[in-house]
Amino acid sequence: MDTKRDGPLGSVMVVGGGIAGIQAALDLANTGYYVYMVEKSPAIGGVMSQLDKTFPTNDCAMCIISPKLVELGRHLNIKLLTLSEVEGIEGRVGRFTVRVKQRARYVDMEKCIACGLCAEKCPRKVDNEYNQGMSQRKAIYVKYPQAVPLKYSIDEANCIYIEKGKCRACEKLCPAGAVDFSQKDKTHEIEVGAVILSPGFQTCDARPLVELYGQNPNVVTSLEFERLLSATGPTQGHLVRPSDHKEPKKIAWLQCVGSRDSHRQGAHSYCSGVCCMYAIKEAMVAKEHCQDPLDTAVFYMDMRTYGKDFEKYYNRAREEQGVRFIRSRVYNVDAVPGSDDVLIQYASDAGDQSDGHPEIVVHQEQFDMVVLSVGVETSPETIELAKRLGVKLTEHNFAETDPFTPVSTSRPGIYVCGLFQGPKDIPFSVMEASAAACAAEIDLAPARGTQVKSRSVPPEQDLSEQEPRIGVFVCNCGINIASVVDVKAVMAYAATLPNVVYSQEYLFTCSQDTQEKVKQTILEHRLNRVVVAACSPRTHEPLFQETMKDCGLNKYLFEMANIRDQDSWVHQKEPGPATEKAKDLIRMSVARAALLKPLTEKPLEINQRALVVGGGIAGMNAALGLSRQGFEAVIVEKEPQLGGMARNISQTIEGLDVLAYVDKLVQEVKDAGIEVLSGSHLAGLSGYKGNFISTIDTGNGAREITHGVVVVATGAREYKPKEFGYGESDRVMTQLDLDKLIRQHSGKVSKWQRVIMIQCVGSRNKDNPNCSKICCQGAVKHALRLKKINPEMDVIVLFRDMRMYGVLEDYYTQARKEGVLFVRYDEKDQPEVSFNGPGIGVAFNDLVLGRRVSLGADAIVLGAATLAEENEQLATLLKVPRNAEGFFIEAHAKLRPVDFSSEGIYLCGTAHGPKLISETIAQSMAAAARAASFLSNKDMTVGGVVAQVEPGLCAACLVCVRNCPYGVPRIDPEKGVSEINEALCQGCGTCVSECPAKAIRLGHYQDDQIMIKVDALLEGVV
Amino acid sequence: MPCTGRVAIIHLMKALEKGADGVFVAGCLEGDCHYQAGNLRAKKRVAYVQEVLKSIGMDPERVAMYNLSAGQGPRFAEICREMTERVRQLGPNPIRKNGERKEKAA
Amino acid sequence: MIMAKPKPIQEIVNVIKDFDKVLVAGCNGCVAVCEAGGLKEVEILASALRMYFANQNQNIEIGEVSLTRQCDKEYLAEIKDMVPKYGAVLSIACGAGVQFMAEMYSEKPIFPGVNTNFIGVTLEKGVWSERCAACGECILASTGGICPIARCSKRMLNGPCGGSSNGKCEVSKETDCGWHLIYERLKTLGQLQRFEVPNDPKDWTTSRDGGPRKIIKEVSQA
Amino acid sequence: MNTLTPSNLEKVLAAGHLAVTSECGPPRSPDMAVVDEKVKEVGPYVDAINVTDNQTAVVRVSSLASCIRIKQLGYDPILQMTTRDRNRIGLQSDLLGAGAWEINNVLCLTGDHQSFGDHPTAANVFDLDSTQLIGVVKNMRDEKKLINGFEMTKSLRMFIGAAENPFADPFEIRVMRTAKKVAAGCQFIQTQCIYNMDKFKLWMKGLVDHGIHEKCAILAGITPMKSIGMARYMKAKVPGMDVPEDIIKRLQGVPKEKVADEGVKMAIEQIQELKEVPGIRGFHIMAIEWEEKVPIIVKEAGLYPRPKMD
Repeated sequence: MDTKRDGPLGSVMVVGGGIAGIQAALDLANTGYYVYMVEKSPAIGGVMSQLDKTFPTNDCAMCIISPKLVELGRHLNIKLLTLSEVEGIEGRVGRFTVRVKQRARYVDMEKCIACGLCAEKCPRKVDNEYNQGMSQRKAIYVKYPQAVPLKYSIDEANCIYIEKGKCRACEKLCPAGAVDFSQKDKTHEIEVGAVILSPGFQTCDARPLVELYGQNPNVVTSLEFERLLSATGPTQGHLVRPSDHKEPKKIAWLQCVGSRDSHRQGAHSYCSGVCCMYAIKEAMVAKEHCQDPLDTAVFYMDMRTYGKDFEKYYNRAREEQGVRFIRSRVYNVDAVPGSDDVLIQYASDAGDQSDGHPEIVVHQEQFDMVVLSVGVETSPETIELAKRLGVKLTEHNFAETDPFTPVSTSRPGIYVCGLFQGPKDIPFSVMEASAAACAAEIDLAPARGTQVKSRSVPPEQDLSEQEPRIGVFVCNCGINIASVVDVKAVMAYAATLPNVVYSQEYLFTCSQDTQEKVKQTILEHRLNRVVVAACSPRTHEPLFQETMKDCGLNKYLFEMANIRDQDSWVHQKEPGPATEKAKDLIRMSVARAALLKPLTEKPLEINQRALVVGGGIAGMNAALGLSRQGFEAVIVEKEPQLGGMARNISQTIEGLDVLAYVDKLVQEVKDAGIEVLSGSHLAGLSGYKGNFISTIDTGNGAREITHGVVVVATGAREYKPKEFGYGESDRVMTQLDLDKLIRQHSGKVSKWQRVIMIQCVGSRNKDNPNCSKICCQGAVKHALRLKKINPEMDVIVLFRDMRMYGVLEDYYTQARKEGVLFVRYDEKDQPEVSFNGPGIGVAFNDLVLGRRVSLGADAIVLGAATLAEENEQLATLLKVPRNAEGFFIEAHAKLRPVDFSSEGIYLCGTAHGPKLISETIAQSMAAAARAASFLSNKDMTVGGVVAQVEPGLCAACLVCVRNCPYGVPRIDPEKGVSEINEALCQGCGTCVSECPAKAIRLGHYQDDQIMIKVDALLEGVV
Repeated sequence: MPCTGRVAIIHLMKALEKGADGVFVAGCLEGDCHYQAGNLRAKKRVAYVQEVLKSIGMDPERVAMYNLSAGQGPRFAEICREMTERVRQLGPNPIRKNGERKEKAA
Repeated sequence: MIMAKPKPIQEIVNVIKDFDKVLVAGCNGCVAVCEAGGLKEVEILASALRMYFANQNQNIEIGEVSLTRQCDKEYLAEIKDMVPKYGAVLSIACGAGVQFMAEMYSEKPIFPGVNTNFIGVTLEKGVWSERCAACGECILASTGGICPIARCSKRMLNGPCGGSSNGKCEVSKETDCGWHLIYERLKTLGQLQRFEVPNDPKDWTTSRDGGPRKIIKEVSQA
Repeated sequence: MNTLTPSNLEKVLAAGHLAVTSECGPPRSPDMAVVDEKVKEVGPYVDAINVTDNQTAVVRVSSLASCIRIKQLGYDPILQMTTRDRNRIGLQSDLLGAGAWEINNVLCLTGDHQSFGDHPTAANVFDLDSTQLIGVVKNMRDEKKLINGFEMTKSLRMFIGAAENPFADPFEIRVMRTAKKVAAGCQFIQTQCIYNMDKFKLWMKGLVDHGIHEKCAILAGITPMKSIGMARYMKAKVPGMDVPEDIIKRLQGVPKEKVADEGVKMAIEQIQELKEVPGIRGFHIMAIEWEEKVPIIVKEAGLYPRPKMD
């Protein structure tokens, strides 16, 4: 098993099963590493599983996370350790020994069938933490209905038997005999090559911050509010206020509860980075939930909608949905005597007075409900964990990382991702997770594939000459099915159906021992089709299909009838009709089974080379991330030298030398033997994922390169302003111009008396509705640098919202302390720049003073927007989409932030949207990890459920070409008929149902295979 | 079905032709299609079948499209009840009624 | 290609209702592409008819078939064993296909199931638009590649008339003024001076006005 | 005087007078009394009278039959012919008939689409278009030949006119299109009703710049507004009509009972203004179903009496 004694191990431990941990585990396991997933609660899913919808797409959180949970739960190379915590670690990178304590579950996971009878009968009710204590669960429970693993567990702190030695109701009633009070806590010693920490966060405790919270039930935290919106929440998604269960008419959100607050105990000085967006989302979703118009108001300091397409979301909320945004300081949240309402007293920001009145005015407004946008923080348990692991923390208790190695903790071989690294949203957590996977994969590259398991199956039987011989297995599911449906009668009925040569019932068909019996039966009775009448194919089909494979049967010769979820569970009070329905369902499945055909899946070799388009920080990191894992990478860079935009940036806001970093990267690229085609661009692309052929125009002739994947890292550019006299005077400059000036003529700069910076130049306006995210940071960075050069210099920043998200807030605070003046202006009341001979000046409305101020300045620095590079040609070649502003659109804004929807093409850096260097590095490593996970398979399986064209019938009408959501079909110019590449087809069947000549067939879902079920159901009806 | 994008007009027609009283298609929420837009195609096909039903004097309400997510169990139950109630109001598929009559006559 | 639109079911019902067995015959040529007469439409129409007659308590058997093309004898011949079993054939090919079917199976009543509309193009899925009136003497060379015969409501050769506004035809705001399109194209091509040259009356003998037409390609005859 | 035909209109124009024409829409029943009445009212105040050809595609007494009647009453008719309802055989046949009855003016039109009329299910013909019809008439007159080259023994004596809408889109080619009709043989143009004077003048300037006004007489189309409703209708519903908001505002500015008078007043002012526009050779006054106003307008505009030509 192990490689040489001193070589690294091919396994990784991921600590924390939230979305970041899940992503890291899946990336690693799919790239050839064995993963131990350590989760302290009984199920994975983390906070994301508690969210209702996610911004800015309003996707249902559960809908998008659920497939990931299932994939992880079923993964052959992920060992899931729930109720587990890391106690200690020894060793070094490549070879750690981790001590994991696993608490007793008191339920045998092998036996539990998640029927829920135990919980139904358990007499002890406790607050349900998944619903933030707003509903109750039993002492034996599953965390939530979609939980993975979907196995009950006993909460020992609340179990009557464990507490008092009496009860055992669950044990008595469990039909599977799964309850096991003899279980004890266990300690595992696990050897792994690397560790990824993704323990997540907790929300700040609102009690010390808002007195009324905890006293008035209508004051809730944002996470509680998520549960109130959720269909799986305490009110089944009916938005009612907790005090009287009436639909609210008026809800307020209070921002920055526990964030951007360096004074109060329990609060944090950093910005939590996500609350503005989730508050907007909650306000919009809440409006959708209510029958009557709902008034929503968000009380905030700065609206920080800095992410990709976030500003559009904010605009939509404000302009189309009528969410009110009130820039203010709330100083009191009070009860309204005689009612459950809440009174908010606030001082409005002077600038928001419509009459421009300078004085701060105090207002009060009454609301039905108040949502506290609570910030994020590292939990005490995680702080303890970090101590045990020897991982250093920042002053804010996040894992300490370097901006150039954003996922490396202070201890080599231990990586971090998600909220423990710093405040961030889901997509950035997912990016970091893949980046952390990449970092671990680099450490352990020699051991890739050494510890993973693969299933060996006997060769498939040839059934072409055989008549269907169907076996029907009817499951009692303990009493889940049997208590309602007459299983014996159903079994006997099944035996009478055409082609059925065998039928049998089992107590638990899915149990390990039954599967063995099923195998024997298949072989003994020479079954060549199997129908299981039991529960949902969503959870169990793969299990039974594995059994089929073990018997040398094609897995597509399997059919399931769901007589539990769709029958016994919903017709509990009508056993007779339920039995008849079970017969109907089985008759349908048997009929279909007879028509099923084996589908072949064949391997297709993957070219192991990656093409990276763009040689800036993103491209170089992506190429290095792949190269260091042993995959060949080729960089195509349009400029004569590598480095991209970063060559114009001297240092990060933390003070790190960017130019030196770029030089180091260039050297590393050279040392790694990565081929660099500079002064070149991608001129042509053919083939498909796994086997692309690119034509590179190198400036002196074309080069053809074959490769398996593409990484797009084409970067962005700084907007050349048309505003504020830019270009008319060399005293008006962008932040990048200023950077250059400081670098080259700091003497000149040091003589300046006053510098005025203007933010949002070319951003957040009609032409470019997005926020460019990094300009506030750029202004603060340079303001601090100027203050360092000459502390006497006046530095004034004219801004609309200071978007110093996350721990960047520290620098904003520092800048204010050092005397940088921040003055807000309104979008409709732009500052005016005037030239007066050699002098320049800026006139603006000081919203606090309430009057117009004119100031002369030595320099005016514009926070110019970050715009997409000219990339239309590339987008067309790769057939990848771009948003209205020209940034590439990832496959999914939340969970696939570095993938394109076309497989084999990945995205990183500012080509995706404006972002910081540290974020770019993380995203590039993530792109490398995603590409590596594809490349590491050496070959990909194609076929199975894919569409196939019958050329003789095809009229080449283009209907399939126009309708495929993935753009897969094309008309073969030689044959003159449609061709659907089985490697690219996703198997949705849209083309099949549209084809006017019915020339396309979808494997496993042919018309006859679908219609036969209808025929069987309605047999004898007409 | 892998996706409601695979639901063809003929599938819905056949179900009614074979005597079903009603047929509904349950797809992902709009904008949340697992296969990007299959549910939108299905919606159009359902609308088409409704037109055909009108043209042959059958009640278009016998077919319907619903959108819900995998996490909305209660909603699914609600839809089933809604559809059952609707079909109950409409009465049996006329094809079936005639079929029964034919049997008696035979 | 040739664009067609399904006939209302009631109209079809009226012509086939007195037959015991009717064969719905599709065509995988043009009408399949414009989603009016391919195999998919055959199935849908057949199913709709079955339901209709079942509801009428009428026992009519509906058969289904779709041919590669109905405008070629060889393909029509493929159903020679099938047609005699039916009382009538409902062809959902274009008018040419229906007629050729009727010529081939002259003993059977052959009914059209679609209305044949025009020669046109697919603008997008489900949207087709007329482009050619098959006049037999193409003048596109002089009109910037836009046909005034097919695309002007008055098939003017010296348009536009005085009735167009904002680039739309006086007949319908949904219809582009063909001559406005020609104007824009000629402007792009720098050939606006063409508007000053009167076009002579057209010789319509090559069009339908010359009576039923036939093409004999001498070379293939040889 | 250099004229090709005995047409009174041609003579008036050739003599350098500002010409005045008006029009008469024949009835929808076989009853010539209506024509008689209209013509007697308008005839003395104009040089020639247009007779519409199934205008707006509504079936009426034929233009040719009505022209013959007008000729009998001693006035100079202008035979309007659209190419919508007759092919080249029918058109030439009717032209020959008109020539035989010594009708000497023709106005060549393509015609409104039948979908606007009372027989929208009719087939249309459009064998020729208006420009081609102009060429056909010119050929019959100057070469004594039919389209097919058949040589007649006698020439068709026709003063050839056409209509033109200066306000239709695209404006850029309006002058070119007029030039084309003139090149085909058009000798006089009666324009669409003018309300947008600025745009009209721009068009006129274009004609003058190209010297078109020298080859062809431009008669400005004048239609008095009877009511605010009519103005609104024309603005919104009539294809190719350009009614500026100012016109409607001015009508709204007077008491309701004075609106009609104001409309007449505006028409008169318009004629006065247009008289000064270079290239204008006369006026075509279309008082739709309001023929009694024609004499007033002609008199008030200083266009009466009409010159007597021999």
